[in-house]
Amino acid sequence: MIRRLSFTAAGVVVVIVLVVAFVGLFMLRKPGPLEGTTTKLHLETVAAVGQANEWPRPNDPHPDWVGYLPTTTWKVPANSTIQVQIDQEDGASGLRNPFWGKVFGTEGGNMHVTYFDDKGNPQEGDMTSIDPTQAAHTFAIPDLGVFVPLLGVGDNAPPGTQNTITFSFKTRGPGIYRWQCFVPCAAGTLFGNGGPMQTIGYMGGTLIVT
Amino acid sequence: MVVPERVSERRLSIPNNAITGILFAIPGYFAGVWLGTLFGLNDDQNTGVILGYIFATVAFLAGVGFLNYPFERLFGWRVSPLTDPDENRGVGRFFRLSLDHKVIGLQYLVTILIMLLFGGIGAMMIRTSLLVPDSSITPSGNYISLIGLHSVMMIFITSAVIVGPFGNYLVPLMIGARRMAFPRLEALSFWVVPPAAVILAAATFWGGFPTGWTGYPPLSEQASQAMDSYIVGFALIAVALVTSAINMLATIIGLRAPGMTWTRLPMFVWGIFTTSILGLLAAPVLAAALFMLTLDRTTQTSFFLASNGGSNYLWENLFWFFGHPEVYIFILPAFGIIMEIVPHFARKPLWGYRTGVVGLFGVMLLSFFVWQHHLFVSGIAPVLRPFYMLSTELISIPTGIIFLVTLGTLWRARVWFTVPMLFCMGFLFNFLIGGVSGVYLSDVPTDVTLHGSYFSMAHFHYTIMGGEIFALMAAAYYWLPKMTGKMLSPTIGRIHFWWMFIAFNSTFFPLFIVGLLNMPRRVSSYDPALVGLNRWVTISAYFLFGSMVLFAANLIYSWFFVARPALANPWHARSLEWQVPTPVPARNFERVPLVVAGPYDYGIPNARPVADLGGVVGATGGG
Amino acid sequence: MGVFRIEEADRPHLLRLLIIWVVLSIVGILAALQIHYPPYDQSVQGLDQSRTLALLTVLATPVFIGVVIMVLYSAIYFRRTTTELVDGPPMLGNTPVQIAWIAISAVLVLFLAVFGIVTLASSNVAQAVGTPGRSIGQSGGQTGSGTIGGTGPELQVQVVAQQWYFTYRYADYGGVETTHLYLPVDRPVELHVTSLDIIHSFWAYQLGVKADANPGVDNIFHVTAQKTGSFQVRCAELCGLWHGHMADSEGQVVSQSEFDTWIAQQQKDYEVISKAVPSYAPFYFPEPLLKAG
Amino acid sequence: MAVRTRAYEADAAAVAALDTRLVGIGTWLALAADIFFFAAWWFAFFYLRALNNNQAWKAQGVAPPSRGYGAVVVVLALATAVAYFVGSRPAAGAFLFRLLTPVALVFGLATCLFQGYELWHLGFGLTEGGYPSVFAGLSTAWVIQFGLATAWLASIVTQAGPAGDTVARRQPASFFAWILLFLAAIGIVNYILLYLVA
Repeated sequence: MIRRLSFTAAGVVVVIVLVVAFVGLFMLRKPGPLEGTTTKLHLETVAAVGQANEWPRPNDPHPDWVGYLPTTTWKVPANSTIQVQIDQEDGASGLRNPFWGKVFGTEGGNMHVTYFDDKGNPQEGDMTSIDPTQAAHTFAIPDLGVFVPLLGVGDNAPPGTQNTITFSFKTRGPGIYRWQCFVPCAAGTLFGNGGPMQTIGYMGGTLIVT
Repeated sequence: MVVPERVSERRLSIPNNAITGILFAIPGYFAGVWLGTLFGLNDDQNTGVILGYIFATVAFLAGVGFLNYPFERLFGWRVSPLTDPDENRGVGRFFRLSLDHKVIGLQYLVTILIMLLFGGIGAMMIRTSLLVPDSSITPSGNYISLIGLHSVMMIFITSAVIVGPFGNYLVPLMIGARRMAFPRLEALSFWVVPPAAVILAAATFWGGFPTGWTGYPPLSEQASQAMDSYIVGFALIAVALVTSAINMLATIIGLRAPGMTWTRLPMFVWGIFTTSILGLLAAPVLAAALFMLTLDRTTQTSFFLASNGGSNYLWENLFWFFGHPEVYIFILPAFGIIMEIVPHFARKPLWGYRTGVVGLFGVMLLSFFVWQHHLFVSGIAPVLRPFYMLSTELISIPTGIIFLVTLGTLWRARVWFTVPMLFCMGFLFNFLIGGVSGVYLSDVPTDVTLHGSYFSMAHFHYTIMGGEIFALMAAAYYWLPKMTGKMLSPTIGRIHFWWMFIAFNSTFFPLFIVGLLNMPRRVSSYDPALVGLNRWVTISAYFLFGSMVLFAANLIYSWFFVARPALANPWHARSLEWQVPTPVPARNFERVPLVVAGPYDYGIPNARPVADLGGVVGATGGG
Repeated sequence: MGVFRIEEADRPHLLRLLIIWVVLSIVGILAALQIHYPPYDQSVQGLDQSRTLALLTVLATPVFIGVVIMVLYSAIYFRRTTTELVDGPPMLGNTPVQIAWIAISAVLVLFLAVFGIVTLASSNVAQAVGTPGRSIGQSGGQTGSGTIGGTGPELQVQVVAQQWYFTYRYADYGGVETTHLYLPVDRPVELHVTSLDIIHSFWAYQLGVKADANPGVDNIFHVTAQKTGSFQVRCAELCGLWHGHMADSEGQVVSQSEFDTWIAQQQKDYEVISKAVPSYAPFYFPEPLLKAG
Repeated sequence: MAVRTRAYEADAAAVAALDTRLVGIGTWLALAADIFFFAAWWFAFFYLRALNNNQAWKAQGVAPPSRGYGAVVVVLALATAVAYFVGSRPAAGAFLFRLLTPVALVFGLATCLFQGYELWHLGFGLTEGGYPSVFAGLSTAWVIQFGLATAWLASIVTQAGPAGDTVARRQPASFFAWILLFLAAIGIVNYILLYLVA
């Protein structure tokens, strides 16, 4: 009797452990945050996270998805100014709501962009808005009122080049803030807004303010 | 009649068990995926995945043995006999294709309990994540995947949790039949459920789907391949609903024993009867809607895309035309169980039998005319809202009849407080709260505030968990002794009831308040002001899960360690299923019984026994 | 009582139940009246909803208490006290009681339905009287007809839902688009809720507004704010990854003069981008919405 | 055969009558379920047609496929049903039954082939609006069911030998005619909607 009882109990425990492990791993699966606490963010947007110039993600389950690199979960200090540099490699795909072509919520209400114009000449300057059809992605933290459109690499730009966008914004108190991209940029998915747009770690993530 | 000798004695020799089913299913999946990629559609391999699931299911069914009969027919060979219970002895019969309704009922029971474990663990994960008001425990994307998996798994379970185990096992016994009308359909209605559950679980490998159980497009069209699990899994449940409904209805209409008139039919059978009508007519609409969604996702049609001439309202209409009868598919058998069990323990005739049946039919009929109350704020056809408000509120009249019949039966009774009776009382309390809160949701002005909030979530958990699952527990403690031949420990049962009843109310009642205080459903982050209530609910939910573990422990304890054999009629009940020996013989009744009295004639002087089991000359009872 | 013949055995039970029921119902109704029902009184519509909630609770309390005490009473007084099994009296039903029960529930239900319909139809809560997308098929595309707008007595505000944010366009102010919703107090507002991609639901909790945002549909909802202050906006329909975060607590009900100042500032701030935004239309079918590939 | 013998221990006539009765009930129930399935499609047809969202019920250049093809499909489906119906009546003799069921089978196969051919050559893309969606979906849903019915018809033919199941259970088999007639009737309604009303 005791032996049967212990066998049954052991079996039940093993099954429960396996089930909890499976579902728990599924529930907790998330990309790790950038190391340490930082006030400078250096990010890169790429058309395929598996073949990025810097920070490639070779073991990624979706190597051909568009995404932000190296990660989309960042830890930043509270009530401080965060400087962001985004290396933007993608071409333009256009905004669903042209309204997001305007820069909101950054320090000074603008961003600094180095890019290539229609003729392929390098240009540099401050911008408060871009042509909505020329947006490749956006960098938006709605809870902080930050919306920054990222200018797509023009058709005539030299191959392998990237636009560099720099801006800074202020954090508020501690908390977890989402950020996302407002461009339906995942080609091949119905509506463009599925896939990487709907998965944390690609075109959206969290900003952990501590 | 002499059965003519067949020309050919050849048989299709696919072994009929679950192992070969699985062995067939795996190559079936890859064959489907391969075929799907041949089409070369620009659809993220959705065609391949959907075809893979369908092929895997068909191959599984072939491996279980379902294709033997059609292929033997097609080749002109001798067809397999409809029933051969003598071959179905031993534990192995539960892993084989069995045409015995008793085996199918037990297969259903164990499958559903395992699924319930997974659905319950999903609920615990959701509640754990809601311990904090932001998404720090579970990322937002994983949270909505959990919502989807928990909700669809629970919908699968609750569509079948009473009709499957108890309906299949008990309906023939209760009406005096020796088999079901269509044993193959009956077996099919069971054997599509495990593939549906596995296919649904496969959604985790694609990251889970984001839509919850409603699957509203266009969101479900931008979702990943995980959405294909939803489509195929739900379609299989629709198949289960329709096949089970055809079988049940034909059995109840055609196989009643002599003397089992419509007015002597047990209430549980009436519950199954009405719920089967709902399943029969509502599930095909779901199948059509799922087919449209499949076409949209694979061949790029636009049923639900506004920009291409479709409309998401089309899905909302079709889905809820199925979806609202679906929730009554859950609850009608539960009504049946309550009205069945209460007279036996009140030791009184059912008070107002005909009224009770009318109540069941009233709920059934009205439930087809209320679906737009899910769409009061959707902007669809606002001029129709008064009609749907009225029809929804009218449903409370037949539902009230169920309460009246039950209360009337309890009036001046000699209530024997067994565990099933406790659960019936718990049902009455919980379902009353569920029903009253439903009135709040049916009234358009208040629905504007309550729609899509935790209030409605608490409402349907009160009706489904507090209603159907409590009825399920009553049924389990009442009928499992007959089905398994072992009594369940009444002491653990009593502890189980009180634990579950308190934990349930402590879990879900605060959610009404949470909903009134501005918390929408399915959110991973919420107003930090509500964190106290949410933590209370989460801790109660752990206790609720603990009560279900206690139930499982009671099953294991009573079946394997004490193994007290059940008497043939431990409750001294009158109805027909208790008049057969325990364990139930392979052919149920030695001879087809002659029913001579109603099942609830307690206290009536000189009442006759319910049936003459000596048999009727010339009656077949399904051969 | 004529048809309601009360048997001798029933009398003490009925009397006791009646007393318990009346006492508990009075207590319950008094308690129910103490509750402040959401969504409170920031708007006329919200106040109507609060009142309806209160009415429903007051009506539900005696029903709930009645059934619960019946169940508990049966459990206490009608339980078997002997060890051996005894059958109860063979009561098969009582037609007058059944008819009375059905009649009472029918009266209650019909009263509720009529009350709901009257509340719905009264000018105060004329939610979403517009048909869904009343211009469907007439003005597709981003150009739009621009006929909605103008200077009626009602302020027209379009709520544009997108994954995962609400923006607002003020039709009467050149179609300027903003990130927060400001409403003037005591002025009727006509909300036109639409979506750019999938189904969302615009829920302004304190205002008592909830309206689904469907692509290609103009869902109209009327609201009149009657108290200044902030309100919360949330999405109430599952819309994907950031559904739980699609919230904004910076909605404001302000006085007309403050509103005028605010909207002028918005027009100035968004002057550049307003040129790129399509002209005001009841709904939009933006190009990227078309299926890729 | 022990089981079967015991099964038929009871009055043979009663067993046969019960068998017929159950198959009859099952047939009618299945048809009731199926009518709701097709009603959902008809609802989709009228709803999307009335809505004409984004003026895309029928995009530019989309016209119903050739009416002739549709008519051929419907006529063949009707011929299948009628042939089987006539052959399976209890009044019809075994000879007529064995003659007409293969004929019905040929008609049925032709129906499926024609419908498949038409779906392959629609003349419009599936992405081009609501009408192409409903046309493709409804026709496919119908032909899948008709194809399954044809497969069952084939099994009736193969079982029509002297000792086959069809002959042993001739009366239940006659109920199958109602399923074919039902599907043919659905085909006619679909034809009216998809080609004439459009």
